[in-house]
Amino acid sequence: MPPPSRRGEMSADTLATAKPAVELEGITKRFPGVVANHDIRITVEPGTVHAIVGENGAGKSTLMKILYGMQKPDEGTIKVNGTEVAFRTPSDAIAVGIGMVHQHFMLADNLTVLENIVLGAEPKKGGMLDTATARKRITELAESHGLRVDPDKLVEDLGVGDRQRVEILKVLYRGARILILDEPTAVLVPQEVEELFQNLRELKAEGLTVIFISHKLDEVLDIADAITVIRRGTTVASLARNEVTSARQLAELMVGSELPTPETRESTVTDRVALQVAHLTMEADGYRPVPKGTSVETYVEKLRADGKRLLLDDVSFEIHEGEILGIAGVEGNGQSELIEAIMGIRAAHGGIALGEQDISTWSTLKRRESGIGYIPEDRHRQGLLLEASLWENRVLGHQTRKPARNGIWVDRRAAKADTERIVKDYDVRTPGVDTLALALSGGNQQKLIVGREMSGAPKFLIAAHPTRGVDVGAQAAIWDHLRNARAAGLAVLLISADLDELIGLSDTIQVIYRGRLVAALDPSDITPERLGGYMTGAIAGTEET
Amino acid sequence: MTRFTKYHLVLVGIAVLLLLMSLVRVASGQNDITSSGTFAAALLLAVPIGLAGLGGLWAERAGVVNIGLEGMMVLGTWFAGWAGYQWGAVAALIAGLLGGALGGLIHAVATVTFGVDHIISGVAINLLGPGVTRFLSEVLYKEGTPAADAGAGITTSPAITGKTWEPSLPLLSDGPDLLGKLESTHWFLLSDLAGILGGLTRNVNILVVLAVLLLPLTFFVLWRTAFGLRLRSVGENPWAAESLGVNVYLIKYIAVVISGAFAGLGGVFLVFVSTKYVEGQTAGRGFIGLAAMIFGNWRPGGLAAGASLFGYADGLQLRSSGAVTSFFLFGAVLLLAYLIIRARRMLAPDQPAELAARSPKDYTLMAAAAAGMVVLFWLWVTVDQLPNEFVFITPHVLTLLVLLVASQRLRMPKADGVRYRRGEQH
Amino acid sequence: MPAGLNRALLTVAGAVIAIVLAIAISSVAITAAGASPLHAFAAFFDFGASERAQSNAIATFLNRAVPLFIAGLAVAVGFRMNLFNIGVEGQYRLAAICAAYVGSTFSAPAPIQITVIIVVAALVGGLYALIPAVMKVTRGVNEVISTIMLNYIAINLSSFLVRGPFAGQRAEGQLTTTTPELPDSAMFPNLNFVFDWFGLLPPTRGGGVWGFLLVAIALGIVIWVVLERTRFGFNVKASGLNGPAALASGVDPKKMIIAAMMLSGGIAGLIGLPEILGDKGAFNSNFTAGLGFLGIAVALLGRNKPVGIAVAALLFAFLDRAQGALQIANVPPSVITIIQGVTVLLVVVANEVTNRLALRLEERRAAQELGTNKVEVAA
Amino acid sequence: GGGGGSTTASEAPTGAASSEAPKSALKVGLAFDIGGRGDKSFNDAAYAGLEKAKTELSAEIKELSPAADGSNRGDLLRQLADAGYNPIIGVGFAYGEDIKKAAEEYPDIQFAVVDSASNAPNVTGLLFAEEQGSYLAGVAAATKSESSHIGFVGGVENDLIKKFEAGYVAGAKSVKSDIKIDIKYLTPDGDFSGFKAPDKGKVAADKMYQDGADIVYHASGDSGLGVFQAAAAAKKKAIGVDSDQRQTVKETDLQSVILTSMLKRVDVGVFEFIKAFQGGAKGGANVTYDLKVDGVGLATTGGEIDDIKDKLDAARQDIVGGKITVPAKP
Ligand SMILES: Nc1ncnc2c1ncn2[C@@H]1O[C@H](COP(=O)(O)OP(=O)(O)OP(=O)(O)O)[C@@H](O)[C@H]1O
Ligand SMILES: Nc1ncnc2c1ncn2[C@@H]1O[C@H](COP(=O)(O)OP(=O)(O)OP(=O)(O)O)[C@@H](O)[C@H]1O
Ligand SMILES: [Mg+2]
Ligand SMILES: [Mg+2]
Repeated sequence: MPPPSRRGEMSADTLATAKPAVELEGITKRFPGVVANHDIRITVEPGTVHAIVGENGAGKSTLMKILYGMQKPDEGTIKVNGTEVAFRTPSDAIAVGIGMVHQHFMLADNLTVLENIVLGAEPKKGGMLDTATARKRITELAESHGLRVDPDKLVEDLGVGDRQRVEILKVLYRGARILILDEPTAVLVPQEVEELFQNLRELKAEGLTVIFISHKLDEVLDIADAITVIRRGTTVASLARNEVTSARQLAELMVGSELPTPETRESTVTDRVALQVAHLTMEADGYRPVPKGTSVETYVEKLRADGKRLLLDDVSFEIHEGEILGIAGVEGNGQSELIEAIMGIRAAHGGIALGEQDISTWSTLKRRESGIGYIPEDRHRQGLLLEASLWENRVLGHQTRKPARNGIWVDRRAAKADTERIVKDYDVRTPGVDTLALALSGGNQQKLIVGREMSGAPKFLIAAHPTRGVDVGAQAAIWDHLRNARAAGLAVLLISADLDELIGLSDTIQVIYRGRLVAALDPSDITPERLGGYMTGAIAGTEET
Repeated sequence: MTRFTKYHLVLVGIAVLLLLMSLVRVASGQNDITSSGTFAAALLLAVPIGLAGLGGLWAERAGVVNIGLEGMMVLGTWFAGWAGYQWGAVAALIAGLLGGALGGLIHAVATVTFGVDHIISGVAINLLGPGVTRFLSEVLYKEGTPAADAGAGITTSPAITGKTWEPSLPLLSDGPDLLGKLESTHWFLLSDLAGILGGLTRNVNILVVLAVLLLPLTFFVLWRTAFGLRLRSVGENPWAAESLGVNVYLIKYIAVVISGAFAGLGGVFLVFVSTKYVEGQTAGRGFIGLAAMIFGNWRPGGLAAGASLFGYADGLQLRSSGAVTSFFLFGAVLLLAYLIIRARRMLAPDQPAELAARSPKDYTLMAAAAAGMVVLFWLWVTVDQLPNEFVFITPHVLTLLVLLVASQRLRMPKADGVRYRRGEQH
Repeated sequence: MPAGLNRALLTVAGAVIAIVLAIAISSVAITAAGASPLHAFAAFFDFGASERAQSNAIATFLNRAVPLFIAGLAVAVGFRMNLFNIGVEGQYRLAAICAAYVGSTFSAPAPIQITVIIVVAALVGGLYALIPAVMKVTRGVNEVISTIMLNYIAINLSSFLVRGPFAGQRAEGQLTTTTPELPDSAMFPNLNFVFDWFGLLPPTRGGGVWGFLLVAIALGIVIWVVLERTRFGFNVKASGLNGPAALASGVDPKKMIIAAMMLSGGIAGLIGLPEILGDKGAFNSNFTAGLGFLGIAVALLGRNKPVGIAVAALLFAFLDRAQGALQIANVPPSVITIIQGVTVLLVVVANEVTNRLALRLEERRAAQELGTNKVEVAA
Repeated sequence: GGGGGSTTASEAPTGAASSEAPKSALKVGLAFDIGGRGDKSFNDAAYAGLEKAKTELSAEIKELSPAADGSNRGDLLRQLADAGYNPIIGVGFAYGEDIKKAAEEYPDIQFAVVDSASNAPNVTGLLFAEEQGSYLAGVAAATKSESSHIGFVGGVENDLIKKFEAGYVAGAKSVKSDIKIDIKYLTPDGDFSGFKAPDKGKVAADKMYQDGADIVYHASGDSGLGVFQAAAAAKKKAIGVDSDQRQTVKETDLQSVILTSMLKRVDVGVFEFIKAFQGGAKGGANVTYDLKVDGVGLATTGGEIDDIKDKLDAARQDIVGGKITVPAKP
């Protein structure tokens, strides 16, 4: 059993004399070919929120994994509450009161919330799992920290916000006094972020220490008491909150150069419709074809009347040539379904027209061939063959088109040549086109995908989170490519959780909420906060564009 | 709430099944459909499959696919025979368990430590199991060895010594044998019930009792204890488990070794039935056990149902080729029931919208069901003896048919078959 | 492509270490059996004292490798896209009996006769493999289970066919059940003339070295080309490496499952033909069973690549050939199965280790080569 | 005889191995069927004959077992031939085709095949009249049966085992024409697991005993164990096969249920063939081991059929005398 949390014991007056909660001294960690961390020094004062910022691959997650006992440092010492520690496994870290919420959810979908929380620290009674005690304790914790969850729900039925709460409860349940949060806000909307920060402030007030990692610098400035900047694996600056004047200053420390921002330029929207989506509807419990002689509308009416859950509910919009349509929404409100329906990966009712052509019955292949490009939301899942070479990844999705295709053959030479072009034009940092995709960093992988999807002059591009987890340099490059293509007449459906990106790039923004388009907004006069209001359903109605 | 209704659904399902079986028995006059003998045989044939399936369940709940069950079972049979003839039944049990566990250990080393593809490692073990045991027989049982004098040959061990206990239910299936009496009256439903109960309770080998008890025990351990939670979490998301300090490797090792031990136990059971090791006596049961487990949706109860179905069909075909033709009638009745349900739903007056929403696919489906029903009925009326080859495949065909109907509801552990390495996230 | 060469070298090194280890482990077993490992390994290389015996041994060796190779290919096509066709066993048996029967019903010039038989075999195998494919695509039935079940069904079905509808006349006093004798035009010409080239005595065995070897080699090349060079092969690879990505790239997984399964089954259909067309001249109850399962091991050993499968098939055949030689040397012949099993296990372990090593090297190389770049960017 | 290894059409002289061997030595090679030596049944019986030849005829012997899939039967024959063995014996009908080819390739070597007919000038077919022995088993069963209901369990449904069935049924019907005979095979032809499935044998026999049969005859290899167990459980009788199972089965409780066993003297066949070969006999013909030469028969261990000896002898006489022809097919 973990020690029960001693809430409120460490009050503000003990703070001054307390030893640092965490001291990292000269941490170095090498991976084959990469020095992820080099001589890192960080001191975290107890009862504070300490932010760590740095561009992608700077080594933040690695450092935190070291602190959490998941990886062993090659050099350096770790002190927790003044005593030196050497962790072999996370259990050692948990034992001294460290808890970590990982960058990616660490939850078992098919287990209940309760099971996920108690896992590894199970209360037992007579050899059995003591669920009653566990449930009681979880409810207590949840109430005292404002983290509402139903302990008996399956995790797979939860939304992202709930999952994040479960993750934090997991840590609190173990009585952690030092919390590591690795990019906890990446998937949250502003309201949820605010809620999370409220929780964090509460925890801080109870004397807990929080180490917080984020790419979103304004959030960092909002919550942090101290900030450490990491660049290329080393600490370049350690500042108190009041030493930082602006996000821009932090960003420059991070990248060592000017910070780009997505800014809309003059509109290039034409009056030629590139893509039209009409009454797109998707059932939750599996697709059934509409019976002959029934119109889609009446069928959908019936589905609604029957109380069937709809993942997409009568979604209609148009995108013109030269237009970027941004879709804002909290994850899990139908964005994935929408793009997969447009790509023909999942069946849906309703019409999809590319230019003049009705493509709703076409296969994914035919849709791609007729000029739809697709930057998937999860590049490792849908975008890449990690264990194949770059040029083979170039062929992916273009198997039936020049230059990759030559009759029934794959044209290896042409594919390689064209991959060279992408590597050059999109600044993909790679030793060569025969390198395996997994050897590239995330940002470079993404640039390759963008380059691939832009080849063959697509008429319409789906760009789902095109810069997620990509560092600022690569981000700016990708934005530039999107803008240039837009200027050349490309229609883009942009889905992004980064509201600045969405507002900055889009010509129009539609908000998706529970599978419906609930608002059409003008990006030129909307703030992320208002947008968040629409996304969470807090504000209803449509603004004029 | 959902548990509750599911539980009731199962009960109702069993009741309907019993009723149908009884109906078919009366209509066809094939008493073996529900005779105690058939059920005793079904139990005998289902137990090794069930044990292999349990082995599969333990491994796959921890995320390791175990297609090597067959090879582990073979190891179990050999070691049981080898120890059994020298030191008796208990030694046979222990040695068989250990033999299977050894196979599991090899699988664990390959898949967990070295990250070899699970199917591949399993195939290699299936190759190794028979090879090693044959080799051992060639060395230890060859002419002139003490074992050979005790009756061993290269393909068989000497008979195991000592008797196993075969208890019956007092009164009901023993002594006055009330169930047996009831069964022999051939009353509708009552005799069927008596036959089934009698078959399952008369002269039951103690190992059968043990094997059957292992089902609830498995459920208890996996779903009610902390260890079980860790084991399942490892099969669902080992990275999450790792991050909470669960020793994923250790758990996988334990699970796969236990898996092998269960498969070995299945082998022991076969040895107990034949009183000695006989080369090739596993006859693919490891694979069938795996099928039963998938059939059972990676749950002990479902697995028991899968193994029972297979054991029942096999027992029935072994006892009575004629009774197998009753499956035609059975199928016809099922299709009829399906048709009635569909038709009623269609003709329900308060559902005009549903009427409009009927697709041609529905009609084709119903037409096919009707045609199938007619064909099956016709087959039942005209065929009174199938060629033996068609009788032999009854269990396999039934398994396929059930899978065709039920496969889409199956849900395997999420990280099943995934190669997990400490510190490397997906 | 030095990276590729590196990987190949690593792979070979891994395989060699694995085989050496396998030999060491089996040596222990042989010693435990009271025999001398040296004698045992000498027996593997003892192709007989007389020239005739040696020719025979070579023929046995090659003739064993041919069906193993085809079986390995059949399995590998499925494995390449994570389709576990365990049903090769049933597919080839059913295909063999149908082809043998159809071939016996007519008589045509040899090329036509043989082509028809091959086509029938491939068709039957492919169609039988279509069953699990359709079950998987339409109802989501796990192909491992369905193919295992279909194996049993195929065994019974072929037994029914050979005793019933496809039964042929059998010589007086012979108890093997068999299909009708194939006409001479169906017998595949043997390759014994090759022995003349080397000044060796031709083997006596049945038809000598089966001419089907040439078909197998051609098949291997075709499969290599299909898998490595065509769009279909690319789609297979993509589906195997990352199913969702393949789907998003326009590969229809259902079509791929059906195509790969039918291709796998079609190749499986040919497994029995070398024996039937080269030696037996009919399908009978002595037909060699179990090649489908061995094919799995061969494919795994060969890393699902035609060249590797060829090497693996030759290795297995080499070991299998020594059945008699080992017994003559008083070594338990089951040593062969042990060596085979241990080799498969160790080679896959070695594959895993070397593969990881190679990827690590690749990453390091990429990082090193980028190292210079990074400085520029920072500047 | 002797001096094997000479070749077929080609002009080459004898192989090195055989020319080294002393001319007079009798080198006998034997290739087993799947299962190989130590199967306590058919193959072991053949080996017993071979061993007898070793002691009594001072033959040098070599016996080989095929691979588990039986793919190398022909190869074993050739290896023996190449190593200078002559004569060479294939055990089991599966050798029929292979021995024919080998015999054509090695015309100077004498071959014999158990359970299959001669199909070349230098091949001797060692045939056994299993149907005759089984006829007697049928007579014994029908006579001893009190319920007029008996059974037969066959391991694999192939033509060899069907000979047993045919003789058994004919024998039983000759005693009681209306006798009820349950017949069950465990696996189809080509699936040899039916010889290795005691549990299936038990289930099949259980059913027969439950339905009222009181004697079950099995021709199912190791699966017969299950039949004996079922008999013991039902306190009824069973008839063994091939060897005298009352002696070879070691469990005492099972021994007592074995009424008798249908003997198939493969050992005699093998030994007699080697002896004849030594005497200069040539092949090309079949030798049938039937009741007349005691190649088949019933075991009397336990004395359970002593009381019906007269009846059995009469039946035997009728068959030997040709008064009864036992069908070889059901
Ligand atoms: N297990 C590993 N093996 C090899 N290299 C690794 C491993 N984990 C991380 N790296 C490397 O270490 C560097 C630091 O990675 P890390 O994940 O710590 O970055 P990060 O700052 O968290 O980035 P992000 O903002 O994208 O999360 C990366 O360049 C990556 O290539
Ligand atoms: N476990 C690992 N083993 C080997 N290399 C790794 C590992 N984790 C990360 N890397 C390497 O690190 C680099 C980038 O790591 P990182 O995790 O930041 O990728 P990413 O795509 O940005 O991730 P995310 O999408 O989670 O932000 C890649 O080159 C990848 O190969
Ligand atoms: Mg990170
Ligand atoms: Mg990252």
